[in-house]
Amino acid sequence: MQIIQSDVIIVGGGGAGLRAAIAASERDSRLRVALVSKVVPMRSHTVAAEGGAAAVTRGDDSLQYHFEDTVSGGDWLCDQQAVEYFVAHAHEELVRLEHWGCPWGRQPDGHVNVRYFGGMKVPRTWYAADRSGFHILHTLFQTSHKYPGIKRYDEYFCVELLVDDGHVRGVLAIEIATGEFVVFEAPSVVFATGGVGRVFRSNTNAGTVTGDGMGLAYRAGVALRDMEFMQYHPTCLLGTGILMTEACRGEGAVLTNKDGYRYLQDYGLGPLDPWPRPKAMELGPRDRLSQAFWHEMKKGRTLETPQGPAVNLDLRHLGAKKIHERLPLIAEAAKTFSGVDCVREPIPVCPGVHYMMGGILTNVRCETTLPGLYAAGECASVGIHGANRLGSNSLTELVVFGRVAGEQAAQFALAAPRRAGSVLRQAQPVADALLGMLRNTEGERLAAVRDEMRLSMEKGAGIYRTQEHLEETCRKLMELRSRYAKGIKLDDRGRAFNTEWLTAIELRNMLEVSQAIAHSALERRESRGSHQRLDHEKRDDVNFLKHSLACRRGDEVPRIDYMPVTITKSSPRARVYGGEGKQVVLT
Amino acid sequence: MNATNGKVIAIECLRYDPQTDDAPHYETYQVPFTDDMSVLQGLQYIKDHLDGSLTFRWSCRMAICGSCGGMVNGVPRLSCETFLRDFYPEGLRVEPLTHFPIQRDLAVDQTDFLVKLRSIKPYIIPEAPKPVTEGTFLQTPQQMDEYYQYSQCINCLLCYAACPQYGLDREFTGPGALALLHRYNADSRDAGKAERMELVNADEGVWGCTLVSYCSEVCPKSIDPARAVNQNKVESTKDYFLRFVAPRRNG
Amino acid sequence: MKTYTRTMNGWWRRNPFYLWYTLREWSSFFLTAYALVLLFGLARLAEGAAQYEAWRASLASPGAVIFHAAAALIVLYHAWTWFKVMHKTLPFLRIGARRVPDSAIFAAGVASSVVLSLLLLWGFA
Amino acid sequence: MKRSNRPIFWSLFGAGGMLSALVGPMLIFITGIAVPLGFLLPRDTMSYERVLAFAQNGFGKLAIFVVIGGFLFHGLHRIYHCLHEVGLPLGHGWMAVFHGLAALGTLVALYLLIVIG
Ligand SMILES: Cc1cc2nc3c(=O)[nH]c(=O)nc-3n(C[C@H](O)[C@H](O)[C@H](O)COP(=O)(O)OP(=O)(O)OC[C@H]3O[C@@H](n4cnc5c(N)ncnc54)[C@H](O)[C@@H]3O)c2cc1C
Ligand code: SF4
Ligand code: F3S
Ligand code: FES
Repeated sequence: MQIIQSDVIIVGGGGAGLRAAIAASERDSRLRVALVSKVVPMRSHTVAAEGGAAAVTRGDDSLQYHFEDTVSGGDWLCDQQAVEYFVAHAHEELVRLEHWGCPWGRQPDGHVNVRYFGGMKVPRTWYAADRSGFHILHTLFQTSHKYPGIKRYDEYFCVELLVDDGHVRGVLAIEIATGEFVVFEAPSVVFATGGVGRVFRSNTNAGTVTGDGMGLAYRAGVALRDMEFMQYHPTCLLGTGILMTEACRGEGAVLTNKDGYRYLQDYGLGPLDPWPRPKAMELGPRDRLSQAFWHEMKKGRTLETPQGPAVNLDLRHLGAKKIHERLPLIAEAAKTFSGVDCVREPIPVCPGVHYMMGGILTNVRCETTLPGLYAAGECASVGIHGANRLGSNSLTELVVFGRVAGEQAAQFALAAPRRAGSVLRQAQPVADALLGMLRNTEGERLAAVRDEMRLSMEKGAGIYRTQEHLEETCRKLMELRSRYAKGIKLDDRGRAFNTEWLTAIELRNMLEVSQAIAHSALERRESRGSHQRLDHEKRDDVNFLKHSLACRRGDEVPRIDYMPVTITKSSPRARVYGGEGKQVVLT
Repeated sequence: MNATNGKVIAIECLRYDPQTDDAPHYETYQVPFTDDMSVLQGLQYIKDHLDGSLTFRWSCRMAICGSCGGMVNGVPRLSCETFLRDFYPEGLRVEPLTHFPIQRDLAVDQTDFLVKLRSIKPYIIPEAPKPVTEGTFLQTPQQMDEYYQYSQCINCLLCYAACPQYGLDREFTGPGALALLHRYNADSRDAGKAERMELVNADEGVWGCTLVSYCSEVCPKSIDPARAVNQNKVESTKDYFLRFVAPRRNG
Repeated sequence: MKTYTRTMNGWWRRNPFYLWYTLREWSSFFLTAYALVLLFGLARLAEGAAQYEAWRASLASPGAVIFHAAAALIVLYHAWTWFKVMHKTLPFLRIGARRVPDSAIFAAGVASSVVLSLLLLWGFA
Repeated sequence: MKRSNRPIFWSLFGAGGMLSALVGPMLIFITGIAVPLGFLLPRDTMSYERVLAFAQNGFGKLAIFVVIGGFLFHGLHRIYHCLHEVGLPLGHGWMAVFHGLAALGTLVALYLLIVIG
């Protein structure tokens, strides 16, 4: 087995991973930074983000506002210390991206322009048309070529975190093209492996978003925090789940039911103004909008389509010019994937799983409880999203905390003593077990287990949850885990570029992370942010103003622990949307 | 997978397994489909239900990550935005992007492109370092328009599969990388043009292109890479002759 | 790592786009031949009236006329493609803040060709 | 990285290409069809006297020189690529041969224009 020595290993080449790699290399250019990713970095899921990234920019905005929007958006489950750090460093990181070439939208005088997003008092979303994630990712990827210290290992699939005596030693990976195992050895490892949306059936996520990092950390004994908070995005194309960005609504698009009625006014998001009002109606937060859809559906006021219930996202009044200038990708995607010309017709949409608020537990320095292991980006729970993420906070999170993770990991590597002893001792048994999967002659088809998992997650852990359905899902997941353990029969027995094998390994992680989600949701007997229980409809600050922690217990179901929420300046209040907002000035 | 309305289409795939094969062969699969199914979804159906060993790359399934390029009936396409209904009832043939070495089935080796991408210095080389505290550069919408189109490249490599000159001579830097080179040269924040002209001016630079322009035809993001390449032939020619008139620092 | 690389054999037949490209490129054979015809005529002209008239007579032979007819058509195709891709060699041209569309550059090319050709015809007459 | 000398030949190729695109088809039509067949233009448009006079006048010399030279540089440059494209293993060295031929033809034209007086 080949062993590659380096100082810092970054697993994941998305926005968070690339920013971390650059930060580590900038901290000390002599550090050997290994960037390991299962896809070439520019294929990472960050590429699909559309709307933009938030940072306080305008004179009428303030760090306090951004803080408040984030904390109330997160239904007071945010770690406020982390939010304070986040809002304070957001702007400089977006400026840095600008210096590196990101083509942010501009005003006529050459200054960067900002737009509205749901749940914001003042517009503060920097955007690059509706391809913000694409531009951020390519800017970071291309800029990373400037740093000779960063050595990329593209299409290496990480299968295990190697830990020895409570210390990180590196990771075990498979070189996809050849199927060979490779050990990456280093004192510090950053996980930036992205979210886990693919455990649900209908989702906006790319095929690679399978929660690998969460699964690996979890298996290594690190807790997964706040996993019950899975954000549904209210506006996805039917069938494919392709996202129609919130920026559509930020630009003034409206949602109507089958009667052409702007139904959001019935769910506490009004009043219905002739003009857009911040944090009201279509500019309300995502959880509320997705929930309103569910109620409309129950009332039978959604459109019935062959691909299921839908509502209309109407952009027509924006006019062709604005649509093509600000939302070109949306117009193109609606046309290609749904055959809808959004200049002339409304786009039928429905909610889809979008974003994991929780993840690998870290503190504000991106440190996990395992010395040497760091996490950043969607796979991490640094604590800024609480129970519901505010749109456009995530792209900013990638660069703010990606940098922190990279710097901290570099710092750790510079100070860490080199450990003696071979890492092969940990790696070899793992490799042997995985190779065993190629030899199974008995077992089920991979797709069967995977599809049952997705369906069950959607049924039990979807927009609205109940004890009964969650228990059913928990039971199902346990059953699937044991069926998986009995054996999956692969058609592909070779090693070179065996994607079926890799998918099977992903499925192992997905099943375990799904359990963390379902059990955390089962135990949280209240409704908060994106976690809505029909059997516990109220927020319960007395018993549940705390983070959940899912801890792995081998083949058993996870143990759910809790930890306190850090509150610095804002104590919980009722979340208000609609009502007192003032008029939006659309630029 | 959605319920099908009884239609079945034949998808013929190139198969090549480096562990057992010396040359590729073709295999045909019968795939039930609905009108909203893409070629990618057809391949996924095959992988899930018919033959788990069929190998191909994909990720975003929304035409932005650039993973899923292949030849569909001989034309370079993104399989996620090419629809099965357009090939019914004749069926279709799917092959890996041409001009690239096949790793396995529909997956090709993209290393050559990644090396070329590095060679064009794909990052802003500023006139002088600018601290973040100074805020952003000013850039008017018109200055942005100079390079914006070329910044849309998703690195899908369809243009490389379209370019016979690249197929005939792999030394050629090729349309995609050159479009990005031009993207940086045309950016008002960048001062690295002189450095990049060294590559442009070399035989491997723009000179491998004979303006076939099929690259621009197949580009899914309408980048017109042929324009980036050929505009730089003029730039290189100016650079060639003007150095006699007004020699530059790093000429 | 073992890979398989396909050959380029017959690439220009694989796709109609390539066939048209090949036709465009092979127009150069006709253009070169035509230049040689002129060069030959020039040599005859330098040799004197009799030699020149013999060359002129050979131009009226059916073979020569067919060659010229073919050459004129193919070079016409070359001209059309030349203007079609001309914008690709140019930076974005602007009138005020608006970009000049590619079609305008094509139209300008065709228009100047028509005008010059008419002038030429008039000059000969 | 070595600077290519292609700009020289590409400029000549481009100039010839532009010239042939602007006037090529009409010129071929006139000298190869219209005049020899007496169609649209009288046959004696290209009589010995007229053409000689044209070739002896400064503007005429320039026109003949530019047309022959331009077409040759354009044509031979492309022929090189055509042969390369159909798979003849012509290395970069061969390019010099083709451009050399074009230069030779152009020089012959120049020589003839001088002897014509
Ligand atoms: C459609 C869509 C639109 C969005 N729009 C917005 C928006 O407008 N604003 C906003 O703020 N947020 C938005 N988001 C959220 C945001 O884009 C994501 O949260 C963010 O991009 C995640 O980035 P990341 O770097 O953490 O992970 P990713 O970009 O997903 O990268 C993960 C990386 O990890 C690698 N990896 C994973 N597993 C392994 C393994 N086992 N071995 C090796 N490598 C591995 C992958 O190859 C990849 O490189 C959107 C999300 C979606 C789905
Ligand atoms: S230029 Fe177009 S075709 Fe080529 S890689 Fe970029 S996006 Fe793809
Ligand atoms: S197809 Fe190739 S030859 Fe040039 S114009 Fe495009 S790069
Ligand atoms: S799957 Fe991403 S471009 Fe097709």
